Amino acid sequence: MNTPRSPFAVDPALQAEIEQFLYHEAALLDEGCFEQWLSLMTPDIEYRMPVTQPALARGQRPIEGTRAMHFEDDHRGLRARVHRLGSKAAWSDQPPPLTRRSITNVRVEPGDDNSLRVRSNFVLYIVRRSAQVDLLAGTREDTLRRVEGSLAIARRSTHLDQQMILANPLSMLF
Amino acid sequence: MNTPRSPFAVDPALQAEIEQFLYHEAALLDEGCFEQWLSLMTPDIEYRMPVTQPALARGQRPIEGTRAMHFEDDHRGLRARVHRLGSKAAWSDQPPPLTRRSITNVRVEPGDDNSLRVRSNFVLYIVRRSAQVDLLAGTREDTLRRVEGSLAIARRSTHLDQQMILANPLSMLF
Amino acid sequence: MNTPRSPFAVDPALQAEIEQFLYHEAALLDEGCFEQWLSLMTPDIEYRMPVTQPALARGQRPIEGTRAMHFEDDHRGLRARVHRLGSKAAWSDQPPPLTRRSITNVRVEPGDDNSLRVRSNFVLYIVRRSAQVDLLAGTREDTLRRVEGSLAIARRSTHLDQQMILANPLSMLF
Amino acid sequence: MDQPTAALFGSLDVDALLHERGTLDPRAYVDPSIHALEQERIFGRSWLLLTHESYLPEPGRFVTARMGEDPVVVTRTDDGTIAAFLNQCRHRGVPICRHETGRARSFTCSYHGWTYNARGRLLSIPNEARLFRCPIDRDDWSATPVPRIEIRHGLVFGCWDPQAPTLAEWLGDALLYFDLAFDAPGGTEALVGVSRRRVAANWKFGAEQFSTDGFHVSFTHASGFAALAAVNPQGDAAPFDVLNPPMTQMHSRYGHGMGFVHDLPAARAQFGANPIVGEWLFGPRLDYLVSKYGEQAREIFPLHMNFFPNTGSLWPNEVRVFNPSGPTHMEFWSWLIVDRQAPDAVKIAMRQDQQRTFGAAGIFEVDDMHNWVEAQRTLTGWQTRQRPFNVEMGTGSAEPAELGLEPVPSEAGARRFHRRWAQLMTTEREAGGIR
Amino acid sequence: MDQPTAALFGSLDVDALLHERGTLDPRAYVDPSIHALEQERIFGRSWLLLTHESYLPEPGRFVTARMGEDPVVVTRTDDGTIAAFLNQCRHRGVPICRHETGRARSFTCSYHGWTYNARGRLLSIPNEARLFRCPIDRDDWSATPVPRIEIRHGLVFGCWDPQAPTLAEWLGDALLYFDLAFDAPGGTEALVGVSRRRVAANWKFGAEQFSTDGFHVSFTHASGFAALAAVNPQGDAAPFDVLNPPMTQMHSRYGHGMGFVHDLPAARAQFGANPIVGEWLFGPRLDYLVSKYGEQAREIFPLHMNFFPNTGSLWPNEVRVFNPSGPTHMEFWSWLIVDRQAPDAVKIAMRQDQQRTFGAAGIFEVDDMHNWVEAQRTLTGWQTRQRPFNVEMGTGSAEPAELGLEPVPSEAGARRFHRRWAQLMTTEREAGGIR
Amino acid sequence: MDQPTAALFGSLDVDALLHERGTLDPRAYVDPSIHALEQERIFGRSWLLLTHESYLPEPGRFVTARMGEDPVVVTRTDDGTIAAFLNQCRHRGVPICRHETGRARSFTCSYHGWTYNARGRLLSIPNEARLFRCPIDRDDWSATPVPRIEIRHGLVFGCWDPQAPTLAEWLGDALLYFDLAFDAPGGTEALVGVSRRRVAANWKFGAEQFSTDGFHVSFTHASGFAALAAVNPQGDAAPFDVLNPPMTQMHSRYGHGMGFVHDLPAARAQFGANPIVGEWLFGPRLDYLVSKYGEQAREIFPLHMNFFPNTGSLWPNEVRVFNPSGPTHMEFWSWLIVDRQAPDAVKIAMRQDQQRTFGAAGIFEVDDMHNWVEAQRTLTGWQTRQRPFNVEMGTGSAEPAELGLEPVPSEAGARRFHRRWAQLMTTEREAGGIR
Ligand code: FES
Ligand code: FES
Ligand code: FES
Ligand SMILES: [Fe+3]
Ligand SMILES: [Fe+3]
Ligand SMILES: [Fe+3]
Repeated sequence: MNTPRSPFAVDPALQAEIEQFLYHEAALLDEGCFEQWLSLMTPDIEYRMPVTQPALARGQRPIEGTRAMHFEDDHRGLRARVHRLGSKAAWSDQPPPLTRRSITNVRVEPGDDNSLRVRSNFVLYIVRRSAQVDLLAGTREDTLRRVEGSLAIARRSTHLDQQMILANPLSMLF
Repeated sequence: MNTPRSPFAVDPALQAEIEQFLYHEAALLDEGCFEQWLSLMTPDIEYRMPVTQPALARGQRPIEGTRAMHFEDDHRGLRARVHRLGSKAAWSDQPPPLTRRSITNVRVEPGDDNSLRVRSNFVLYIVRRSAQVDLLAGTREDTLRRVEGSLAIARRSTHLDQQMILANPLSMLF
Repeated sequence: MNTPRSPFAVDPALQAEIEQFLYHEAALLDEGCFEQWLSLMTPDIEYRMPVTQPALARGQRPIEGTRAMHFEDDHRGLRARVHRLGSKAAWSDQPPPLTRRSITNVRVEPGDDNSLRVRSNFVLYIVRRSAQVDLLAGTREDTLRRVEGSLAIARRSTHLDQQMILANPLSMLF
Repeated sequence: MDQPTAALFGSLDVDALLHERGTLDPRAYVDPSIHALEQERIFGRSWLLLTHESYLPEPGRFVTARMGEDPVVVTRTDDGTIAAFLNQCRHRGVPICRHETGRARSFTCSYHGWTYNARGRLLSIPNEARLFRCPIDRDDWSATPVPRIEIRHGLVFGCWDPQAPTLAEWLGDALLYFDLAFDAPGGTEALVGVSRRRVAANWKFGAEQFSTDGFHVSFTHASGFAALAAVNPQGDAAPFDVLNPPMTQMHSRYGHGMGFVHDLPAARAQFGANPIVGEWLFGPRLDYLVSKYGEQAREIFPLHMNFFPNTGSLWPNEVRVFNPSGPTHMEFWSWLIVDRQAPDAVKIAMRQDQQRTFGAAGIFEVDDMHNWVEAQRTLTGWQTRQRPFNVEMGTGSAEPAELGLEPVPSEAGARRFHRRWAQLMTTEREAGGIR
Repeated sequence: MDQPTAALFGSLDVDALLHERGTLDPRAYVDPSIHALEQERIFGRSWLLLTHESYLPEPGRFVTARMGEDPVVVTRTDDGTIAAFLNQCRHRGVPICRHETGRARSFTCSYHGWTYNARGRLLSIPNEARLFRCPIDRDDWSATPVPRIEIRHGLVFGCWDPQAPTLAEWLGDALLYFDLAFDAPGGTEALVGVSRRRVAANWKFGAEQFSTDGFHVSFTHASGFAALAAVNPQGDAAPFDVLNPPMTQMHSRYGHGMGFVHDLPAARAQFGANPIVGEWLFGPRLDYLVSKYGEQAREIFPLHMNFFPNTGSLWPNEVRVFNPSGPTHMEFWSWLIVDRQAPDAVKIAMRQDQQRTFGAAGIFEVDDMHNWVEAQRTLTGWQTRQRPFNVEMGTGSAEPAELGLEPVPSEAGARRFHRRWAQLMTTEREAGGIR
Repeated sequence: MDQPTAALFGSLDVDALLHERGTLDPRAYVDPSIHALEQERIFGRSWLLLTHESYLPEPGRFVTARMGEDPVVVTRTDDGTIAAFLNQCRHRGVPICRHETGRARSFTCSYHGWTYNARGRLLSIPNEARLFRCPIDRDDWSATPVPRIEIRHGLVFGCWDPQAPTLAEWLGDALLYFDLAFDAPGGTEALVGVSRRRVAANWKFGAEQFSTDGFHVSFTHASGFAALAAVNPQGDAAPFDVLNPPMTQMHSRYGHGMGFVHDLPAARAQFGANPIVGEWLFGPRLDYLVSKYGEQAREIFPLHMNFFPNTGSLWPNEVRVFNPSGPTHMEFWSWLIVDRQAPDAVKIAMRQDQQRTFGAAGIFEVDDMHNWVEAQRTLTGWQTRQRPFNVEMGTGSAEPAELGLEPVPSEAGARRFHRRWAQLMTTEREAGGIR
């Protein structure tokens, strides 16, 4: 079929590169390499997960006001989280849960100058204490930046598809 | 490794384009943009999901006869569903459930003249009433057509991996 | 964006080819084509799944000793499993469960001469007896080899993210 | 009006559950001891829908089915009759039949090979003589049979109670309505594929609504009607005028209920929007019914119904069974049935109409599910179980001693459903067959 | 010390649950009959936190909330007052209000259209006159109202018991502590988005800890403190010296408890590490409190607290409610509240601090969750329910008859929490309002 | 034959559960009150398998284990002995030990830092003197110890009942069979990694089958045998002739049971298909056993067995424990054990053979799981709980007063398993140690 590409045509090399970056990042979290994971963040990282609101009903205006947050970290905030995860006294994570992240539906768009806007979905499977299985899903919007020939995350905003958090304690990174 | 490609070699640009199309489509459903989703269907769309039968045991012949259907819509049928989802009185969907579709294992084959035969799997995570979590999985066989420089769905046949529907009410589009 | 590719850049054609191979393999299992699936294995296949151990706590050394295995098969072992799955008397699989494999996060690296080291995650959805739904996740490390212009699996080592197996009977292939 | 039921069962006073005037204690929908007693007293002696005869076209065919919470095997035996038995090996309880449908003349248990015939009779035990060294009595150790089976218009019913009345007696004065709903020239056939759902609501939410509730339609299904109207400007399946519907509610002292359209033009408007379908329903089909049941067939076009306890139907192409699955869930199975002699185009139109409206993903069905599930979920509270539900609609009008026919919406049918339920719940099983 | 509680409820002897000296039977955390009785005797007559007033800024706004295990709707009515009622239609029990928050002046049930006003009063039934033919009494068939509502410092409380004491009486001698925790110049406002969690532990694990348990901090939260110290060499939020904390534990005979910092320099060190926040808290805010409550406001800086039964708070920017969800789970809702007049920079700093520490993913919160969930999980055993828990810390010291103020860590507050619980559990509801 | 057990427990009549001739009430597999009583009367006083000694090679090593539904910590203490204690802090019930295996000489609770030694004795409470102000008695407030520990051939057993007989007495006349199953020259070692499964079936389905059921093999495992035969034309592990197996069933009045191969050539055919394995088993290993236990060791080659209540094994390389997890589930742990002095090639062959046959994904194992899970699932019905299971196989033959040895398949062992169960279930705990 040699008809011209549609608006959905993308550069397969760029698409594959970004996907590989996200898979690499996910594997670092699944394997507990939190320090290495942190090194993928830019120093000015904005890392957020608002408290999930109910989807709006037809015709309802959103309620005004400042949103509560599950995560709203800068680099220092993430360093604190990573420090804790490395501690023997991080009770909820010693022993660590088994986690497995599947990153799907990756969509890449050029952003400002040096950056890319990347949306992706995730399915996160978590097992604690040998038999407590939880499943989380959601979507993320990242800003990636090319830094010294490699890629780094400058902004991540995660939407978690649970209004009532069931996967407690929520000690995972997203 | 410069050995010749295997029978599994595909055109990466086409593969990426189709994947992007399916991701875009999934996002429209997850974000409640049902009218836009409908605009991706051809006017002669065939949209079907047969009632899932048990997998056949070794040596059993399938039972003959007409299959019952969970979905068997033409464009008019889908318009009715989309119309309902836009109504304030669509009780099961007001407020809307949180949904997240991960589209995986996309396999593209050329079809008749202008069309492509695309198979893909899906994992659909649904949260209703803040804490009723359901998970569905299945596989789809789509016929995509190149229409005015873009892509459209001309046929979708979904196999849902649940004989006993547990994710009720089943008001989602697939 | 024309900046040079990062360390995450890959050959998109190779990446797509390997993904297609894995999707094809998964579909054979989901569709119950076990003999065809077996034909994707090299005669010297090593097929293993160790019993999942708890993730190690900070500062703990792993316990020494030989690991117990859920799977540790050579070609003959897999032939036995496939033979059983084809039997009418394989009670746990007659009728067969509905299964759906989503293969995600595929990462390809060149291996020795003719081979590729491929890591991937999986989400396996299983339905037995119409309403017993189980979900498994994990990661795999495969060695693929180019054989007669096609691809074959020479080694698969699966890590299943469940220390306590909940999806019994565990009669599926991975 | 019937006397109020005052008997106690366990620590539960039926008066506390069901008041004379028409209030209902919500604990009937959640209490585990009520649910347990229902298995014995409702599902242990009522006529229950098992399957459609067309799934068993010849000897050697079988299907598995469910009676309340119990699994059964239903077979066409070699003499052409239908039999059913509990799907449980008498040795250690493994299901005798593992498949949902298929062909078999005997069933061998996967654990130790006990083999049963198509009536559930124990045929053989591997090496019995040498191994058992004691007589294994075939009468004692066969699968528990379903002692009563009846087929009416293709619907196969079973009943665990050997002393139960016949199916026709059980249906009582609702028999004619049953016949007009399910009879057809040449009989009916069921499509392949039972649509099954596990819904988080007590089975009685479904059964009661199908008995009697025509008045939820304009509210619950407003979005569905609007959607159909939007895509079909000529207007198919428009809701009736709620105040003056051309409908009558039938309610029986045996707990059955139905809403039917009582005149032909209204029935044509309701069911015949698609001319292909209308031609069949009001042509050959109606001719057949009139010739068999007389002119009254022109005044009874069933719309929604439930035959006590749990056989529901939406005429003219669906029948379903609301089985309990614990107190808070139901497992419901729905069959699409079409008239065997109808032209193929009619069958296709009916199938397509059904999936769009009352299939698992139907635009009407999903809002019913929503209401039931949300009502049940609300009952996890404590305050929510303290005050009765209101079932008083139409209480003021006179109520007939026997079959009731209400020209306007009323909850008389719901009251009768619950009163019949209470009657069975408070009658001991040993008391012999119930009427 | 109070007399031991000896009454029986059901087959459970409270003496077996709560011994005088300070031991506690673990069955209080798992037994289904205890859990059922709690719904009636604790949640059926205590003052319970519903929401924050800022979510209801004008007439026509509503939120849904939870009282124990019961769903309620909370509204701002047209006269500007707040009302609440059970979120259950009186007809067949479908929720009256489907949304978590929004704008509405009346609520229409999705099943048959019964409509209720913002006070839950039944307004209309579609076609009532013609269909019902019997009077539907508005007093009998309105949604169950929450008969008592009080608002204090923006926190909206409700109580099911018409004879209950006022909220101030209920708080009793802990009232001042409540005021110092929640009062602020210009009032407070809640951020948008309630952080909700279903946690696999009995609600009392949370409520008791928030009442009294300052001594778990150095152990449970060791990794959190180390993490904060690592990224902030100047050291913010360092734990107090466990042996000589500048803290006092308050415990009330009505079951309330609080740990507060009892001197200003220590409070500044604890809460004012971020100078922007410190300037507000110990500047305008403190000035306001001193002017209103006197100099004692300089010696009471609340840190952790629980007002019986289940309103917990971590000052100065969070309030939460530990609702049961069966005996083995709690559903807990947490609101971020900030002083309305505080500068935006303070509000932002407080929000960011909260998510990092005690938000759902907070580095302190996750270890608390861990402890509770693991303690509960362990109680699935049998041996694990045979021997009592130890609640003896500080038993040796004299205990005041009224409000207790302990200068060092002690479990006196926990003992009082459990004794209040036992008092309510063993007092029949009919006995009138409880004190 | 023993007298029928007639005692009542709760409202359950054991006669209704277990009839003399050999029928069994299916409610024994589902009833919550039976399950609760089992925790006290079966698991509260039986010898239970905890772990294999090789996981505790030196002082300071520990594993966590499970006794019935209770979590315990098992340690190698500084004096080299093994100790065990309940994994529950006595303060508020958090597990004392969070890890499944590791090295530790003391265990500190994550909530408030109570610290216990390797015997579970309370060592310290942070700042105890100052904070508690009351003596915390170490005897009263240590972790509940498992008072009885015995090790036999590397298998570590524990028992909660201080008055229980010794392990050897508990095994009684089955002791020799235990020894021949688990003794080995130089002892055994367990592979790293416990294979755990939660299976939706009552634990007794597993325990009873392993005791006695050699006759399911040819049916249940037909596909597994065919698969092995297909890939190994020389035929390994072919099933025995069902009518004339070279096997004897042992059954003990203490509830233990075993099927063993009773002649050497048949044993070689069964276990020695792989010559590497055969050389070891029937060479050095058999020599050792004969020298220790005499010539009878040549006539007892254990195949399947269960030592009451729940220690099952498939000789020669697996041992497992069937722990309850509620009435409808079991949690079962399986260890691979190999003879320490066996050549590496034998160990590898045994490991590979085990995963293929009776590992979690083994081609035999999966069909056993299937049968148990399906039998349990069927018991969610009501009719399915009304009629007894048949346990009559072999009833006709004479039954010995003491140890039974049956040359052909029989359910005498199952009857004895259930009778022992009923004996314990109907004997009060206070009555002293049971025999
Ligand atoms: S359970 Fe059916 S033959 Fe034994
Ligand atoms: S249930 Fe609310 S109107 Fe009928
Ligand atoms: S619970 Fe263990 S120290 Fe408090
Ligand atoms: Fe309806
Ligand atoms: Fe804390
Ligand atoms: Fe077996």
